[in-house]
Amino acid sequence: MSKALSKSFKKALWVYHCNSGSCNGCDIEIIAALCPRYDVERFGIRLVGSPRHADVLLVTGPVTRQLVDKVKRVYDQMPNPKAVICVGNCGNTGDVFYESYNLLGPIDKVIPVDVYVIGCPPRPENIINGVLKAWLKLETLEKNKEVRE
Amino acid sequence: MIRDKQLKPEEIVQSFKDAFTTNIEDSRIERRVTGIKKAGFTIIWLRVKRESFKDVVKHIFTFDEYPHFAVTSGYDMNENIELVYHFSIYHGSRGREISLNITVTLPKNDPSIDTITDLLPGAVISEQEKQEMLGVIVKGIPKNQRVFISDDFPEGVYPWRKDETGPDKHVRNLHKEEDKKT
Amino acid sequence: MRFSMIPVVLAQMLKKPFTNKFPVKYAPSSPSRFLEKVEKGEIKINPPVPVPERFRGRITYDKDKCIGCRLCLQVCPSEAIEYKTEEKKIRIYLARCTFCAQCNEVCPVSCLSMSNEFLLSDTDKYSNSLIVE
Amino acid sequence: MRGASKTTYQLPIGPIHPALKEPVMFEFKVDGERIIDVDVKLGQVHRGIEWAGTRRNPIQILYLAERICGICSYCHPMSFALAVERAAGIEVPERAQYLRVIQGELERICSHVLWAGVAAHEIGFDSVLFLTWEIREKGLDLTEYLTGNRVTKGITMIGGVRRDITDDMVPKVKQALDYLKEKIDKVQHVFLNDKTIKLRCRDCGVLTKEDALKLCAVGPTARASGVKKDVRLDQGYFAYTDLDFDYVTPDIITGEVKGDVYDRVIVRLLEVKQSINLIEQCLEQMPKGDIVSEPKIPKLLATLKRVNGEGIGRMEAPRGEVFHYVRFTGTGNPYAWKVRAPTYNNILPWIPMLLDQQIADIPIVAASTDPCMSCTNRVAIISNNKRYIMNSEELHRLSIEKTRRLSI
Repeated sequence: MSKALSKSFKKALWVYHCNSGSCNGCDIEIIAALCPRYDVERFGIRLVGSPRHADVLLVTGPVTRQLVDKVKRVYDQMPNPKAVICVGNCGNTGDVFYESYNLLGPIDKVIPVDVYVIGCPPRPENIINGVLKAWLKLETLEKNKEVRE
Repeated sequence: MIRDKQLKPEEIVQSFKDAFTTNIEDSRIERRVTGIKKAGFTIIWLRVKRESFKDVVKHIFTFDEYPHFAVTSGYDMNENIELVYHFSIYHGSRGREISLNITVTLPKNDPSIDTITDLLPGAVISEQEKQEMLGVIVKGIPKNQRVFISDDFPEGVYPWRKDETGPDKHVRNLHKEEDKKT
Repeated sequence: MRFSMIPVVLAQMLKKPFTNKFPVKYAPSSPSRFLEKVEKGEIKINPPVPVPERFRGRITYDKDKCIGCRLCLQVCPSEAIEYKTEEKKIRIYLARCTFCAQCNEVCPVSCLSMSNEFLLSDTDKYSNSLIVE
Repeated sequence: MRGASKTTYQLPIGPIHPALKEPVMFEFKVDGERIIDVDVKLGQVHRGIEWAGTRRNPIQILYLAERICGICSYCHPMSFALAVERAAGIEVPERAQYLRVIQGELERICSHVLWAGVAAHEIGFDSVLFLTWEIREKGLDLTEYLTGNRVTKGITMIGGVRRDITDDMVPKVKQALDYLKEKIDKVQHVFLNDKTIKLRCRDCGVLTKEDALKLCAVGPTARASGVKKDVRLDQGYFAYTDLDFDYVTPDIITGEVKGDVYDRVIVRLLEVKQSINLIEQCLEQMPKGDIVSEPKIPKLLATLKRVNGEGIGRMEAPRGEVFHYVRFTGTGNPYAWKVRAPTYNNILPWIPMLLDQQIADIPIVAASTDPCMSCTNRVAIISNNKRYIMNSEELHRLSIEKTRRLSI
């Protein structure tokens, strides 16, 4: 059964986008990745409206105080196996907003992050590159699971 | 429409001075030129005592039926708080708009000022922000809630203050925290 | 007109698709095997959208030209540059960099410059590939 | 109203929809489908930028100001630079003023085309979203060609501009502009002649001229209600005083001003054409000369250290008037820095717009003011402890269903 699951899983990677206080430069690059020129839909990547259907969580922005529990709740609602891609430097390390009274740390302080997409904002191809790396990680997860069984 | 006769900056400052004599502490006219044709525009700065602040704002309505209110800037000058109300009048025709900035100083032990939302309903967000950022008390504000800071941010901490009620206890340096780890 | 979008959609069908098929047209069945084939050169990766010549990508640092004047530290908006006091050189964390190239302009010996590389994503944000020394 | 039995409902919305960017929270009182009262809660994206600005020198603040809003990432650093130049008395060379106009208008084109896609997406026209964003990609290529990055342009410098447009770059710029001009006519045709868009947008979310003036609305939202407010014309900065253009109000096409969502669509699409025309005028009239008043940055920082004074910077961003106030006390870092994004003033006009509208109209009316602090990811209607979860996906689905119902 795990073999069937992993095969179907690879073809359709459903993505959910969560903005935790970003300046929305990265958010429009994520939407640009969905639009005709980069068109991630040809990889079966589709943006879904609720974390319950999503396999990958695209998070942007240094987490503000009001959105900390929202980001945690979104992460908990996602079914396993799941991957988190943090898009944009202010999510990775709190880039320009490194000093503030209302920000609670880069995203990996709130939820475990698998792939960091570096850039401010990263180009859509860089986001595709990040998704490719997430695939590799999910694939190795599957292999280790099979070896353990 | 009273806007038909548009006064020159000097006349505007003069009409303020006639109406409020001593309460206008100082006034300054700043002229700017742009482009090749060196077309100019003016910015008027007024410093006003707190008692006559509301009447000064009412006086602006004699120049322009609907003055444009941009925002209130505020900063903490150690023993008192200074608020700068930014208006602009005569919008609508090319190159005739004049910016009008009114500075008011409030002593820190009694940082209160009366609201201007009855004259300009659009000022309510700006006044709410001064309440939560500087601890100014706006008398008669229609909506006395926080607008930008989250509700679980502790009371009595005013981010723009430079004294002990400042935010320094809550500040986190995201880079330095990570340097300790690596 | 009832639906003004229909003629546009029909015209769109006849034109060449606007999509730039970046790494490959469709998803590979197994990414790891796909990458091995790419290294061996059996599969050619479609290039990304061409980048203009003065693009601000990954920063490059010419170590021996650097005189350790710390001007770039003063100007960096996100404290991405760290000064190594013992050897008077700098270390740049790409995960903290805003790619604004302000340090390139302020450097008196111009030992910093921006390359065209922008495909920077990794599972560890402080890995060696993301720190320019 | 059927008396006290009226109940209102609490609908906190969880997930964030791709088209909705930064979270802003509404509270509505609803009688069935009709909205009776609106309250707005902002601040989900408060990053304490103004406080952080007082701890950095002006050169660093330029790049902090650029990340206040990702879409209009040119107007914030530029109006900050204007405020600093006026406080410090720095003169900007004429060629730099023309280059600044070109960058400002290019950003207005990209922002309005982005908005057209998001607005079409809100009422369910995804094919129009893909059409407009395909055009926007050409605008971003031009931005990347001129500044080096697609979104955060990083072209602002106190006293001028960081990159020049040399003569061999002009043909490429002209070719991109012609492509944009021809495509924007197609989008305008799609938007203005489509019966369903007219059904959805006409007489929906009306803002009267009286309300727009009293609530100090700015930008296309105000101009669509007939208020002639445009900082480029009222108080010419950069080189706008040399160019000939006029206020854009909906009566240019339809001959009357209604102040509804449809008029805002007209105003924004006309402004894109106006911007293309402005860039062409600039390319012809641009004088020769240097592009920044003080190329050496350490020298610039030294002069800024001696400044003691205050300055205001006003600019016409795609969404309206951006306002920056800076106060220096001779310590290098600004002592006080106030930023006012245009959406600050366009939030309150939502209240008169949304009254007596249906819930299904919330996305399109909120999106019609092109909020930079942007669309509703939180719609909460106060309830007597009856929680009914309605995520933004359902809100969007309601909006699409209404379009289908109307168009049959």
